[in-house]
Amino acid sequence: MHSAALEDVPGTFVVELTAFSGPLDLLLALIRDEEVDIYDIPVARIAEQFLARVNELELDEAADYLEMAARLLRIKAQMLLPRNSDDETWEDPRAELVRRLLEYQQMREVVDVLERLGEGRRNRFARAYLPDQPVPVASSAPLSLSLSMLMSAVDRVLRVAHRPAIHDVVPRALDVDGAMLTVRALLALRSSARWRDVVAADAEPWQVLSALLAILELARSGELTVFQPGPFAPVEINSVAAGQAA
Amino acid sequence: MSPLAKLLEAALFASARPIPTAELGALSPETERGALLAALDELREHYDVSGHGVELADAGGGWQILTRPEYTEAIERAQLAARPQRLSAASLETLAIIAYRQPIGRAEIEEIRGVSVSSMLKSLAERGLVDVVGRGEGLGRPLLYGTTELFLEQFALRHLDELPRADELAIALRPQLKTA
Amino acid sequence: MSPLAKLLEAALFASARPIPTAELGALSPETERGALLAALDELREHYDVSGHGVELADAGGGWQILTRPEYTEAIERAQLAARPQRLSAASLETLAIIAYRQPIGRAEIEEIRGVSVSSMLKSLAERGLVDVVGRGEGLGRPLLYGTTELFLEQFALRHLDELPRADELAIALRPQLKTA
Repeated sequence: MHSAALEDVPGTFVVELTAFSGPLDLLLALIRDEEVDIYDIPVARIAEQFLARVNELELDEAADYLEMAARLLRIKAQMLLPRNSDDETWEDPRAELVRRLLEYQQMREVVDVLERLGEGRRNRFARAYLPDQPVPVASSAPLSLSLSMLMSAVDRVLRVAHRPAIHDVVPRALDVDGAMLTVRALLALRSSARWRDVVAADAEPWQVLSALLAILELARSGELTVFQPGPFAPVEINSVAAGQAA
Repeated sequence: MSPLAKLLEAALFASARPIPTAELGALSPETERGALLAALDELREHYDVSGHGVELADAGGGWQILTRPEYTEAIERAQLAARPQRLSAASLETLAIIAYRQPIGRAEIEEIRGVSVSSMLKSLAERGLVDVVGRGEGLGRPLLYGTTELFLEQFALRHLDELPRADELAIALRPQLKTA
Repeated sequence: MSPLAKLLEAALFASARPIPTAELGALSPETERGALLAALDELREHYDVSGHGVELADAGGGWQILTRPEYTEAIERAQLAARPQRLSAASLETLAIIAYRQPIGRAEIEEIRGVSVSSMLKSLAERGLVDVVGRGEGLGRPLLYGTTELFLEQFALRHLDELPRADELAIALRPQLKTA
């Protein structure tokens, strides 16, 4: 795709890095543009150009590109080490990179196949309007279940305010009493609230958990009721006193 | 069939709702209304004369292709026999709570979900996914539920502790996993 | 058309997803498989010969009626249906790896693609193209992913083995690199 774009604009060498799907893609493009043998990559030159391209534009996955840049520089250093010409045990430091590039290139070939097949199917519409479809209910029928379905159910149940980047969560002491005070104060003002009102969108996990326990505790002691009007609907938290007054 | 009739067939098939005549006209702006109606007639006649399992209907609000009524019973019967069932979102949520918090009583599940779950518990038990695993302390010694061997089998798990952990779910709350 | 072909047409019209041959057989339990396939052929031929806007396709684990591609543009222009968004090159790469190496874990995909893929896996799973199919051995028992029936359907494949075999690809992996 990008090679065609390059040919269209001779002389200019401005390439959108977002056009690359990753560092291996960029590396392959450089190897192709420079017309070098993939089995005998001039690492010093390619590493230099790789870094230049990465610096040209900001990247979404800069870390992945920088890791590759570091790898290239390491290989370049290894290539510079003096070696005995008849050393049988010497292994080309580029070997692993070449293996990965070939594997990646092979996969790109499959991508072309998928692209063609997918485009053919995309141009055909399936039946969309299905009037009066019967919904059979039979407990004897085989079940269609998957772990990911269960996982999204867990997701829904916990209704977590945010999805944190994967990192270790530092355990924090819960503050259920504090959360109860917050909920009480909120209900004194509004008589009816939603989960989102109680827990900020950027709340820490311990805050989410504290709020959940506080609401359950207040529900048990009869100070409030928790009501979900329908599946997936936001949970309504209602003050009992206000409900009786109304 | 004429090219226009074929285009109409494709459009009626692909549309998510019945299409009024005026909107069908947008398919071929240079075609006059009379020719459009003639092509619709041609499609209807083709379905009727050359013997099809479907028919063209204009049930107010727009044109649509419908399965002929004489086939609906056979279709319903076949679907009943063969379609794998999906659990409703609500059942899955209940199942998820039981999986992560077992052994757990009905009241506790209802506190978390905010709705009554007794009929759902019954159908999950009928399907063999959950079962009564004991009785709790406290008032009335409530029945406690847990997941079954079949549950593990359905999700290709060997043990309960193979259930994805919180960090895999991109969820910060860690489940209280207690294996019996 | 024969009564069986008409029944099959009605059933296929009543479904948005491909229907496996076995499920079509349930429509008429006394019919043998050979006769069923002959009726499907009859239906396909009828669509092709007598000129229809739709055709019979065999992909995604079953049979499905689809509109012919020559009408897609007019239908989209008239805003009666819209084509799904094209997948990005990065998504296709991830799909290609999963299709060939399944069941495969996230780390292995990242090793081949050289980029982090967790959010991409999530969006592919949300689109129903891949799914968790089990857990691997080894540290942390990683989730393993595989492609779904919907993947086959969206890429007009009957089986995964319709994809070119690894040794049929132009770039075969050389077993041993020559050392300089």
